Amino acid sequence: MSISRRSFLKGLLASSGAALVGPGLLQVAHAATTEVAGTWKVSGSHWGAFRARVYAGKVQEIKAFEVDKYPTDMLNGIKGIIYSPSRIRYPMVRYEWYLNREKSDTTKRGDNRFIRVTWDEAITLFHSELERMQTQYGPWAIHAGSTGWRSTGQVHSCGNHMARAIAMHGYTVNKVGDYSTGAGQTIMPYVLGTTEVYAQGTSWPLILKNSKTIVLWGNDLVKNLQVGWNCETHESFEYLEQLKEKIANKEIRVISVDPVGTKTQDYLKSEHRYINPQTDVPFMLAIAHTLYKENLYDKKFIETYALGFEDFLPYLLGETKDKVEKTPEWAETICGIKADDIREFARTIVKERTQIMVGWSIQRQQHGEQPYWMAAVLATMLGQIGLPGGGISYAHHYSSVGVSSTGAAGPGGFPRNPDKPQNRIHKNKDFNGYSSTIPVARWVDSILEPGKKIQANGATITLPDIKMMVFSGCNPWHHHQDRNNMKKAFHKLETVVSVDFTWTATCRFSDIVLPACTQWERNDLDLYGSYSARGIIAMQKLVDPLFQSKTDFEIFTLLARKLGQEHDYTRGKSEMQWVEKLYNDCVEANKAGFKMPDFKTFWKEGFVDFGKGKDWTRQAAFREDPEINALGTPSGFIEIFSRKIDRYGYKECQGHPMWFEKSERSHGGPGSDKHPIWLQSCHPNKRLHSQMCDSQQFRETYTVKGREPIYLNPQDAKQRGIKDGDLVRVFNDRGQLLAGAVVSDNFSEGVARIEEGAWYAPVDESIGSMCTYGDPNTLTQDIPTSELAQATSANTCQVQYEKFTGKVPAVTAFSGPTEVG
Amino acid sequence: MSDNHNEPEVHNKASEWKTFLVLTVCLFPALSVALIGAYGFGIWFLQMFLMGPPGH
Amino acid sequence: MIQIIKRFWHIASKPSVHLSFGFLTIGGFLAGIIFWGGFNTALEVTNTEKFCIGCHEMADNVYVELQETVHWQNRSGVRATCPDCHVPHNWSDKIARKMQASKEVWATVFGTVNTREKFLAKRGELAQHEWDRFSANNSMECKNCHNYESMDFEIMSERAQVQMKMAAERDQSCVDCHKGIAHNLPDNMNSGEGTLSKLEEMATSGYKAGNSYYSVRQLPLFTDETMTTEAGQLNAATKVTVLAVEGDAIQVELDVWRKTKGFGRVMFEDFAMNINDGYLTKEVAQSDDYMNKGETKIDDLTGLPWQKVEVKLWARNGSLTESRDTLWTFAKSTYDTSCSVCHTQPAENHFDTNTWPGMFNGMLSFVNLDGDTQALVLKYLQKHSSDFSDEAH
Amino acid sequence: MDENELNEQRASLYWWFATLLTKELDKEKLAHYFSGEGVALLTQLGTEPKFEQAVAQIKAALVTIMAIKQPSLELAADFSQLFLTDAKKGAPPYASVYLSETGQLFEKPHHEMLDIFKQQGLMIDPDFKEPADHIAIQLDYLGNLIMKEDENSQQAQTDFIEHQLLSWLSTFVSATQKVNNSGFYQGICQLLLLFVEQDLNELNA
Repeated sequence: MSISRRSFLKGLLASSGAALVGPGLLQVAHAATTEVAGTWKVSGSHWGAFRARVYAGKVQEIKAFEVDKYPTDMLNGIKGIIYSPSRIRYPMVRYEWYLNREKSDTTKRGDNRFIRVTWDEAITLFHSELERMQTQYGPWAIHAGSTGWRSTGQVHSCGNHMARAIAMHGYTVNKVGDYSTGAGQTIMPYVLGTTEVYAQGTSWPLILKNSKTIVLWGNDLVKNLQVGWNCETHESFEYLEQLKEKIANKEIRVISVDPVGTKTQDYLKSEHRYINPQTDVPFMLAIAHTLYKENLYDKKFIETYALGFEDFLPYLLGETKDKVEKTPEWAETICGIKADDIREFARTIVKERTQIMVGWSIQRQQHGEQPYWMAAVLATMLGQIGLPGGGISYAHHYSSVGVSSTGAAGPGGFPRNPDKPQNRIHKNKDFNGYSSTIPVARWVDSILEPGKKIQANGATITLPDIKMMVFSGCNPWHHHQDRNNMKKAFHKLETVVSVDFTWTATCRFSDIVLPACTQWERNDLDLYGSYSARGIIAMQKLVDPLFQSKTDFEIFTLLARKLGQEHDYTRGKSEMQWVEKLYNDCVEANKAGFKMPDFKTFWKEGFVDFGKGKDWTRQAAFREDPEINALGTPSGFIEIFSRKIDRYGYKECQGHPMWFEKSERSHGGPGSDKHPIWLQSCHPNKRLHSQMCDSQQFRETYTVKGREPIYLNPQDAKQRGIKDGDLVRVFNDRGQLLAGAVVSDNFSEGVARIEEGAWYAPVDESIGSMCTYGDPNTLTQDIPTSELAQATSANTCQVQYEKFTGKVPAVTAFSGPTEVG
Repeated sequence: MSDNHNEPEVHNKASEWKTFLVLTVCLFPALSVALIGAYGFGIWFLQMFLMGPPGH
Repeated sequence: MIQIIKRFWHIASKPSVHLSFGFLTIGGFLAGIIFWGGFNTALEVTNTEKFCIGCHEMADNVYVELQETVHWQNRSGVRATCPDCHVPHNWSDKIARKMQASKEVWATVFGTVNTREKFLAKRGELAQHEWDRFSANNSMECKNCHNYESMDFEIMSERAQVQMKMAAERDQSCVDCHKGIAHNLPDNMNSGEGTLSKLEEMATSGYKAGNSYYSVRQLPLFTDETMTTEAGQLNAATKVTVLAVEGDAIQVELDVWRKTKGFGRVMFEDFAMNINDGYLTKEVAQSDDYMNKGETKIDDLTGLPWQKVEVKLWARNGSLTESRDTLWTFAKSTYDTSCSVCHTQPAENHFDTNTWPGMFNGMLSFVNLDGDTQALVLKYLQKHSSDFSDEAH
Repeated sequence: MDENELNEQRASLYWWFATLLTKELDKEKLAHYFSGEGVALLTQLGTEPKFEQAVAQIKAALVTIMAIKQPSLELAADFSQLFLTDAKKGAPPYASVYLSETGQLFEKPHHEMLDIFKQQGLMIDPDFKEPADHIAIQLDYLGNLIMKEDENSQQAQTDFIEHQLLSWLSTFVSATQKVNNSGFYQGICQLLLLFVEQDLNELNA
């Protein structure tokens, strides 16, 4: 044996080694430093601020930041993000595109092969495509304005970096609005004078002290307050705990108006007022009808603070074109709540101090403007707007809204706009007759139907002919609706560039993919307590950028270098100098009110805490003096009837709130015969949108057979022979997906939930192929709420489901660009 | 002990009086003022270099 | 000499032979009391205004300036003396301050600020020391007499109410806003720090009757040239015509519109455009003494009646500029920087004039702008909104 | 052929595999496998009956690739598809992915390799920004171990192959087999597995 081996090896690589064997990968080490247990560092995330122990160049352990008394278990998913095998490790270019550029076979996009390139080559390609677009077409051909939930940290805010660098090159198409609150933020300025959806709300202590009833309208506080826009410290939960106690002591009633039993309701042990999906407006109209007929509403308040009630009344009383009086009996047939219960509900909320807290889900549906408007009308009729513990809010479930503000200034951000716009390389501002800004959710329409004119918020928009899209820290293949429609659109795009740290579906459908590092591989700083401005936290780099990833700052500095404007981009400052600058600016801004230590001390300590703020009541100033403290509406008053909207002449959003039938609706509504189940795609309980779905170990704590859970009603499931834990095929005419059944009494008949943010994982790139993991946007429809907001209507979605019996395909999400065999 | 008390020079009552007066009227007051002054300077320098202007 | 000290030490270090233990203790104790009394008396003497103005640097500069202010003479007859504001009351800090005065002694001896010119040149630095101290102790010396808890906001002017309530909420340091309340401000500083002074720098002077100007910031309005009764507030970047200049006071005319629902207190730049030009007190708004009423029209978009008025009121001589261009430049850069931290700021002409207030208010919780800047930026956005822009959008 | 020469040969082969699995072959390097030393090496390897099939697969893949316009790019795409992507569909070349419960990178195998390097006073080339449990690093290290003039080296080699390499190599190699492309790297990986197995047998003999 040993002889044959000798003879076999003989002469094998004797002289040829040099040609076939490359240089070694190991070197003699310098004197090694001896770490004992590692060091603790401070950082944070949307899921919570934390301290992390780093040892041997690796994040070993994560524990909640001490200010956070109510940390979420999502902190357990952090390591799974950093060390995910789904990390983008190198700059990659789609092979087909690399060979053929804009003439590449785009139908292969999303299921194609990539090759690794150097950073230099990747940036050169990126730049040359921007250049080609500006010269061959014009600014209208590039859409580089789609941004979403970045990672936390003010210096590296990914959208700012992308916007700044690309604006230094030329003009591009931009967006207005966002996917979460598109309808709400458009309608509310007409009604209450601000966007409302991101506004600070009445402080919780005042609510706890004064409210007798709290109505949670499609609002799951406990679920949604787990995540925050900045490094979250969960201050609201202290008050939810107190609220729970008050409910137990029968001091406060909390009623959830919701088609499903919420996490909040389970936690608070509060009441549930079931309502058929998408029928909030009929219920509200019937409440208004009761208040009017029983003469319970606050006439004085309406007279002093509101306009247009008399223009709305005829509709309520059935004296307009539709000739339908909005009685509780009328509403009962639609919303599924008994007429007497509606009356009782109306009497309850008008009797004592009532705080209405509206969630965002009800405006993420067709005609989503209407329930928001009508809720404001109800609050006006109750007459408690501006009183502590009364009135209406649209954001108490978001970040730290309702936690009183300290008034401290937070750190600013890396500048989004170029310092010297006059040095822009391409000065061409000619959009060729197209609009330069489009409603956020209409970009797919733009690609598919360029030149089409649509109405939006009083303007006419001409959809631009987009040829190239650039995304950074943005995953539209999660947040946009109707995947198969998106695939069609992507067939038309010439070039797609994505900057991200993980292989999202968006990256897999891109041509140039640039690896950013995660937020824990860079130095930064952030606010904690987005609305309370509780303090400033250092985000100390835990480990160096893994593989060939770079910080957003570095990546777009490289692009700026290509433009010959590196210095203008960075202002000659390094990452750490920017952190210091933002901190020092913040010290300056807070000079009057708050003493802050110098930067060195701050960085060492890891945070500055501003303490607690003073309680505050929303709209109290307006109530006190509506003339000086006028609302931002056209009239300065609450507009029950908006002449301005009325003047637009829109069909689906008229002069006052109205009930419109939906294109699809359960419980006897349109399309429910074929697809009887309403699919709710709300914000996830164990993620931030699609962020953290790639954290495998944590994901496995909630998946069913490796799939995203679909929450089903026991009756519905039984009827279809489905048991808890079964694989379910969910489908409609737009698409199909596989999900894992979780049968729960919280879900009523005809109602199912798949949380949005589940990663898209089609069997293959073909149109219509099944999503193997369970992304609900495979099924949702890509239609606007109305001509007013042109916002997403994700929650107007009917489906059917069945037990899955075929050969089970493997989950294709969470992987890089590979062919599905 | 008393054996060792062989001071040739007697300090008489007057010299004790003198010493007493020098101590109480001149030296100690001067020392106190100097000490308080030094304390004051100390605080001031601390304020200049370490603590910043006096807070609450 | 050495002999004397030796001898002294010899006596002092030995037990007393002639003086009793009781005498020494009581004698030392009494001497201590007398010393301490004397020390404090001396300290108090240095803590009097008389002592402070013993040096002509104080007497001829800050002291005479104080005499012009309300801290010298007022209707309630309470006055503040130098040490009330400038000497810390805490013992350690007070002693430290006294020692610090060695600098002042030095200055007197060497004549560092012995002329008015020298003093003025150094005023900025000297003032800054005091401001730092006030900002560190949160204006404790002011609050010894004026404290937020005891303020009756109701009897303040409306403008003051807004500002004071905001300050009270944060227990803000008084001197943040009230610099120059007892002495003149340094020359290079008009009225404060930060944006306010930036705005003030844009103001011109030497207004001529009959010409039109724009306010650089929010300004109080008064009923007459004595400027004792507040009549309302002028908003930033508001056009006024100067009618008369009377020393420190100027009479201005505003050509504005108002809604007639309520008291008609808010003034707008144009019919049916919610571009705020300021507001009037209830009394002034309801009175015919200060305005000529013009035509009344119904705004179709809200159904509210609007009335054209020419308002004639008085303001302090200052804080006006000839053109809005510099104000707009400042507002634009503020908007571009502050409002792009979270997202790309919408183009100015993306919304119309009456939509901007709502959109702008919605963003305000995320930016750090003071009241004057907020008002200015909003007006800038409104004046560059789709109603005024030719560019198709 | 003395022991030294033999070890040189073994080490060179491990380094050869390491080179192939470190990064994509550029045009020039690939040319060696169309005509030249690479061909000779493969032919030689093919004479060993155990390796015959794997070598045949490699050669077949080379023929397929040669017919394509840009063979080195095509092979680079194959490389990416296999190694630069993720556990679900490709075959990431890291022991941690196959051996750790979490399926994450930088897990225990990575730390074990770091410990070994620490003991030996070695470090990874800072330009090669990969975890220590990357297959190429392991092979590179093994080559060094073989060349080390140390009487315990033989035992160390056996231990290393058994504990660090073979613990995951076959799982890794079968993961490569799931991927459908030219098959060049699948053949190389198969060949590597067979070679390591045989080498271990020899060491134990």
